[in-house]
Amino acid sequence: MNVPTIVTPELQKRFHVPGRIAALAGGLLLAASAYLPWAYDGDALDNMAFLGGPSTLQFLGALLGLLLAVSAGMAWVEPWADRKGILPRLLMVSRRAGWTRGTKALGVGLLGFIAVVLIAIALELGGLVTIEYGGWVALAGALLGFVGSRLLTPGRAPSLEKVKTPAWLEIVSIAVLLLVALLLAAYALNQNDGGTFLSILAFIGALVAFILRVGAGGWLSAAGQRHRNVLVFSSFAVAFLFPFTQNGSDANMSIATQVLIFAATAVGLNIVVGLAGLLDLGYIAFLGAGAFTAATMSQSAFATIGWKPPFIVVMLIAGLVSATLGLIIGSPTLRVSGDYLAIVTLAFGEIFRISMSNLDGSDGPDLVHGSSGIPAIPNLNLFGFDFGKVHTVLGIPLGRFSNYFFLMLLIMALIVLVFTRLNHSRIGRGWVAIREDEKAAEAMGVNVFGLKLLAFAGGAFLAGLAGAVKAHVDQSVTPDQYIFLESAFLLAAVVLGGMGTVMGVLLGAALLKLVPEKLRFVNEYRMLIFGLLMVLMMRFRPEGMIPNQRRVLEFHSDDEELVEEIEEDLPYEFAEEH
Amino acid sequence: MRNKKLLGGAVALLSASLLFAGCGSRAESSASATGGTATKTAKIGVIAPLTGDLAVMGLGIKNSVDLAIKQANESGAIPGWTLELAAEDDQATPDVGANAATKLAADDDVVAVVGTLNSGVAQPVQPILNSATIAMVSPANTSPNLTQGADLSNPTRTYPNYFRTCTTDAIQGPFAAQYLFESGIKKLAVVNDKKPYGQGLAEAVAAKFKELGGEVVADETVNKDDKDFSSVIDIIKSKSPEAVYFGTEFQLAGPMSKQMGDKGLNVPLMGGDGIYDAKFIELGGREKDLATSVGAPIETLESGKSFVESYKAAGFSDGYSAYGAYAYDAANAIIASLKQSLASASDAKSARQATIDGLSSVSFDGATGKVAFDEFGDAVTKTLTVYEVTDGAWVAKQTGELK
Amino acid sequence: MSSQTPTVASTESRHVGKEEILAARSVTMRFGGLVAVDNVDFTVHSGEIVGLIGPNGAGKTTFFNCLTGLYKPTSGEVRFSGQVLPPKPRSVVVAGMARTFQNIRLFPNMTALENVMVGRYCRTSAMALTSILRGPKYRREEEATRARAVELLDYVGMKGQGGHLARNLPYGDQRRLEIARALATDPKLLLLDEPTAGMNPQETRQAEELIFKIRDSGLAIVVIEHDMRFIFNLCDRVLCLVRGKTLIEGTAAEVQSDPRVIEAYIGSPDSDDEASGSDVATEGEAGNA
Amino acid sequence: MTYYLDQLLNGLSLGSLYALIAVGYTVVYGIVQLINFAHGEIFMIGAFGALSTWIVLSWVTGGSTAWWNLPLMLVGGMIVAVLTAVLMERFAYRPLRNAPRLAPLITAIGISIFLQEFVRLFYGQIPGFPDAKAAIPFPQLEFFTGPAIDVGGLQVHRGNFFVMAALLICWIFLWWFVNRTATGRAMQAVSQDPDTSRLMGIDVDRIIVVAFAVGASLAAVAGLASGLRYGNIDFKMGFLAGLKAFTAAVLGGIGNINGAVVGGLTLGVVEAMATTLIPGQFGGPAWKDVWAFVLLILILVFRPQGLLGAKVVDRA
Repeated sequence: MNVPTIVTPELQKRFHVPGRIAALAGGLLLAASAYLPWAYDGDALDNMAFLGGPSTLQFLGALLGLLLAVSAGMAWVEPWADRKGILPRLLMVSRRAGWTRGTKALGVGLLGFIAVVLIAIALELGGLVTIEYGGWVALAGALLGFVGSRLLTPGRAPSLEKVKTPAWLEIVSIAVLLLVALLLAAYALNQNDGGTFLSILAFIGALVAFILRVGAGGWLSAAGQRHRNVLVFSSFAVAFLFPFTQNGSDANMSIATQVLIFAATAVGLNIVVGLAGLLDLGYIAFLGAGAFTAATMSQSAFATIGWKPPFIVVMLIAGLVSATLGLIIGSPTLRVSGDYLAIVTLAFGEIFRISMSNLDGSDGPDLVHGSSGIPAIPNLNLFGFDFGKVHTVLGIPLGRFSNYFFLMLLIMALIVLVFTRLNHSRIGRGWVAIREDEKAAEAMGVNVFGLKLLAFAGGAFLAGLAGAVKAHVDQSVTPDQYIFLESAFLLAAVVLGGMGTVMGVLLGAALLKLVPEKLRFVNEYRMLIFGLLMVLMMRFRPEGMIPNQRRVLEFHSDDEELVEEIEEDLPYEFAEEH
Repeated sequence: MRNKKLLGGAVALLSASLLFAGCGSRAESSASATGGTATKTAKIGVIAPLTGDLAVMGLGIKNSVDLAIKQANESGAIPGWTLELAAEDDQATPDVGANAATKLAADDDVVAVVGTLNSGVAQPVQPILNSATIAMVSPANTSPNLTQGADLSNPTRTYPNYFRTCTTDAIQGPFAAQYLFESGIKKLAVVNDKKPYGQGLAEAVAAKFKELGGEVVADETVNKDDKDFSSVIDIIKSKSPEAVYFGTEFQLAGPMSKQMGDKGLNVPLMGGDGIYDAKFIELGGREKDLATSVGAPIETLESGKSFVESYKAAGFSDGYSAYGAYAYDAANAIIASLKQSLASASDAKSARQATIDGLSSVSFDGATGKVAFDEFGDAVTKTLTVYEVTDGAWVAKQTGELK
Repeated sequence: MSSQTPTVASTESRHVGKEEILAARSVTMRFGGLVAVDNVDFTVHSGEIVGLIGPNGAGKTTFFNCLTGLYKPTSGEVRFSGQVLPPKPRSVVVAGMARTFQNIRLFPNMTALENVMVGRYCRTSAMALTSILRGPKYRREEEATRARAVELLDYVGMKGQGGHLARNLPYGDQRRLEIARALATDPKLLLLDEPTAGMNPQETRQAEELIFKIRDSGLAIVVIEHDMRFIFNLCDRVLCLVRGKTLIEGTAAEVQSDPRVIEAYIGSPDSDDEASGSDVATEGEAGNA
Repeated sequence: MTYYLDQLLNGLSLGSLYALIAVGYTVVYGIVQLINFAHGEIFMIGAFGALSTWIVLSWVTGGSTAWWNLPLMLVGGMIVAVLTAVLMERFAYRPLRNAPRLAPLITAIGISIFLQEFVRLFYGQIPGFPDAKAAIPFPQLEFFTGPAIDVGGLQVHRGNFFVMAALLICWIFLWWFVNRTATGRAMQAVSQDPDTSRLMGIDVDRIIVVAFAVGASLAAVAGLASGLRYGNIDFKMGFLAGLKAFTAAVLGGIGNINGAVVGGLTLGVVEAMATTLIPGQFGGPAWKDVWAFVLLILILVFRPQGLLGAKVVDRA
């Protein structure tokens, strides 16, 4: 990135102390401004028109402000660490934190947050005049904090991960963090107002940036490594709890279920693209194949196959059908690689879609009713559990989509298990070796063609499973759902999130599905933004939001400082993050 | 010592701010915002593509429903209640449509929904609204399966909450075939674009035309993304038909007509209500091309004329488009039913079932003609009009009923 | 044929009782009109180091590729432990022949340890389902793989470097890592393509020691090299190729003293290939220095 | 017989369109080994550029459709298309020149979506320009459009003449440009060996820009031809056309200009004939794209160098 340096190191050296004071003051000013009215009218965001009673968003802003002040002030508190007592011992720990780096990150994040809030107020109420004095005070605080934090010298790199902490503390921290994430997510999702949703996203972004830069991220990931089972288990527990936060409303569950289906498919794609390095531009066909298989074998009156086995069997068949298609699509990899392979997969994807619309009885056998597809697919009924009904658990009604959400959660768990275990096995090493240097891999005895086929078939199988559930969630399957653009979306989820990681893909999938749902005002521009985002990501952050560290090195090999920094973090055998 | 004080102060500040957040002066304010209104609120939802390629038609639907709701509120059609519009974008995509339906179903104020534009989107929306007993009236779905189930020879109603104000392929197609046959055409070529609307229509035309004793000399398809139809035209031309029926929308039909002319295939092209649009002529539709549209011509109907006038007067930025009038009728049908169902209801949610029941017996003269539903939820009106391109505009040629 | 020089008989006699591992018989490789390898015979016995020399463009690497299954010879056959191998790199590795590359081809974004573990691929068997279920057998195998890889890194003198990404290793270590990776496939025969190219004298000496160590463990080794001092220090036998043909095969001393070899390297006045001639000249000098 | 000649002619004219676009893929690929997936959108932009020129002209001429509009529209379309292509190269592709292969391809998909949406959303916002959310009628110039001409019983559309003549002229021009000009020879050199060319003092960056510009000019010609031939243009027209043209480029041998022309014509004829000649349920227009894609896959698998042979690159 060629951003011209305005704040030179000399400038930072000279204005270090004033900068710190400014950041501290800015943070406190912002915190105080939360008690003043920000908006002229209560209709904007979550009603910020009160004196002395901050709204939730204002409170979150104040929290960030205090955090900035504390973080900026830590440098003056730390010298006391040489004394004795419990507090100085805590401060010893704080010496390992990158407070200054955190302050800088928070300075940017805070300014972003306030900017989003104020712009949203102005847009929703019509004009800048609708921003009350409190809003301007907040902006002044944020600006002061931003400028101040820019003037600080970067300071030491954090090394919190080297702090020895008791196991119970780590486990509790992981659990608490995930619970906070759950509550934040539930709160954000319950906002129907685009501005509020975006403001909360900005808040989360600022907070996460701060936590990472301070070094707590390193500590957390080290803790997560040590208690991997706890981390995985509590992640799923938290996801499992999510429907209970919805007060029986299915609106968000519908979106959440679709996010899971989309993410499950994207994780499957990640095996092919992220691990084996084979670009697949027709991946949506596998989801479609699963969905069509399940639909033709469903209880729908439009289903064309008379055999109606139980859903578990249908799901397996759907997976196998997709896997077979995967084998067919993968077979050219014996001779074709690189860009050509991408084009072959794209062509296969188009062939799948056109063929499905042609299987209508007039241009081919009547298998899926052509472009009208198969509608009226009934709800699942597994072991007497009717997915279409509302089930009340602990007094909280859980609707249709919650039921499917739980099912998809189970499938997601399976897919994540498959992905991570394959990744850290002989097979996974083979895939990465193929991605790195196909010829060398072959010369080292890696079964290149077999592994490529396995990647295609395995990824396709997982997508087929997701497709089988999708048929029942959507209750109708049509070829128009499986167009090239959807493949591009899947790829974008993988690319934006981070190739080769599960967390990244989950995040990418969630954002791609959520943002258009919650930000209705960008709906008309969503494809435009999406296209631009893909270009910009490739230009500035090709490794994705949550990168696989291997990828960071691949894309930024010329940045020696970064390479060293990452290498230090690497565990002995590259145990990859999740 | 001082350090502890300072830190203590910070902790105090933090907890104080937490306290403030918890108990502000906000509690009473929110109560006053909702209280005080004399009337109760019921919402009519709209699910249509409000963004993207098909937004023109979706916005026409939304605005027309909005118009009907405003008129009802102004005239006090339902005493004690205020109607509101809850419009959701389906982006012409089934997934998004399902999300929109779920969102509306979760809103206790919603009593009925007007939508969707695409049959493909209606498929996942139907069951979601049905399980929430919310009435759904579509202004534009033409697939017969939506009302009559998979087996059309043995029709069964799949979702009791579903109605539509437009006619299905099963009416419009045969009507077109009947018109063509009666005007002396014995050899017909049928083309469709492989989309549910076009394909259903073309198949219905071909079936009826054969039944009447005509000959279908060619049955071809085109790719909806194609611009070049010359291969298909040459195939058709070699069979020398007397007319071509093209099941599609104006985006493809206009260029097709133009290329037919260029190729010297000088026979009329006919289509359904999807090509009854001025854009068809702009894009190359030739003189003598034909289209069917449901109902009598809007100018000949008192109610139709008044719809057009009030739509213009309302000052919407987009036109009412192809399905505006149907959407207006759909909304008015819902409002007619609400008059009964809401009268005795304590809240909107409890009136949902009664609204569905009431819709079956609705009957009035709407913007597109008589509005009423049969036992499957289909519009009873079988009146259609054939339009012909004359001097660069669509002119009504013949209004009639399917025999 | 030219290989039937008396020198061959003498070397063969030195290897009486040793197993014949690799036997190439009249291998010929044509690319269109170009004959890159012309009717070459070649034998390697267990526990010996054989050098393959020749000026640039002599067909050394092509011959190498024929041996390792990257190319299928136009005519002739290659027997490994008495068996004709299918011309697939993978089967060749499985049979017990491993190689390194002239221009290093590690997996740059994998750690050193992972690189070596990839080498164990063909000696392990965990498939997709076992990898997902992770039974005790899988765990044992994975543990063994890792242990062997660590051991091999120690063996080539890279103790404690397993965590570094291959791309960030110093040049000499990358060469060593390639050898470790090849050794991980449990080969009976190791083929090294210019293992000291670009190394300084100290690194070269270390490489030499490593290769002796490997030979002493019972492996046969074939080395392509331009560094003559290296070759003559190291090799029991040397085969010199010129324009695809065997010029001479014999002990290091015999080849070193053969005037034709020097002529081939420095080039005779009527040499028709300017480019390769001059290249070879400089390399020859380097080798003799 | 006339019927099959008719179909052959349909195929050739469609193929000429593919060929004009395919040259853009091939020229860029030959020089930087980059599949400029967004090239189809340049074709679309070219068509819109030509239309915009006519609209601006019509403010003066009152909507004249005289023949002399054509060269002006052509120049207008070319300027817009070349500008877009050059900007695209400068800001999206150039920074990625040493990135892993995946990166430019994903970027290209992003650009493709971005350009389509940009035209859809903002074209109609320009005062006096029609809304681009649906298809826009394209001005039908006299002489180049109108009723078909009867050539020995064959009904030949005038647009067919135009597109085939355009291809011929562009082909000759390209031959001259590549073989007879300094820039053209520099292009050849760069495509052989960019590093050596750089050492020989060739400004490689400039040559790459030239390659993008040449491709964009031809795509603009194709855009104009498409508008005249089919009477309408829309923002989506680039995707399928681009994909088919890419198929054509691969068919002929990507990197080879003559290959692009031969590949384009072959693909066009195959499509037209597949509509007619493949019997039974799996023939006809419904399956023609499937056959085109099957052809693409078969070529990539069994003869990746294409019909005329291509620059062979180690793609491992």
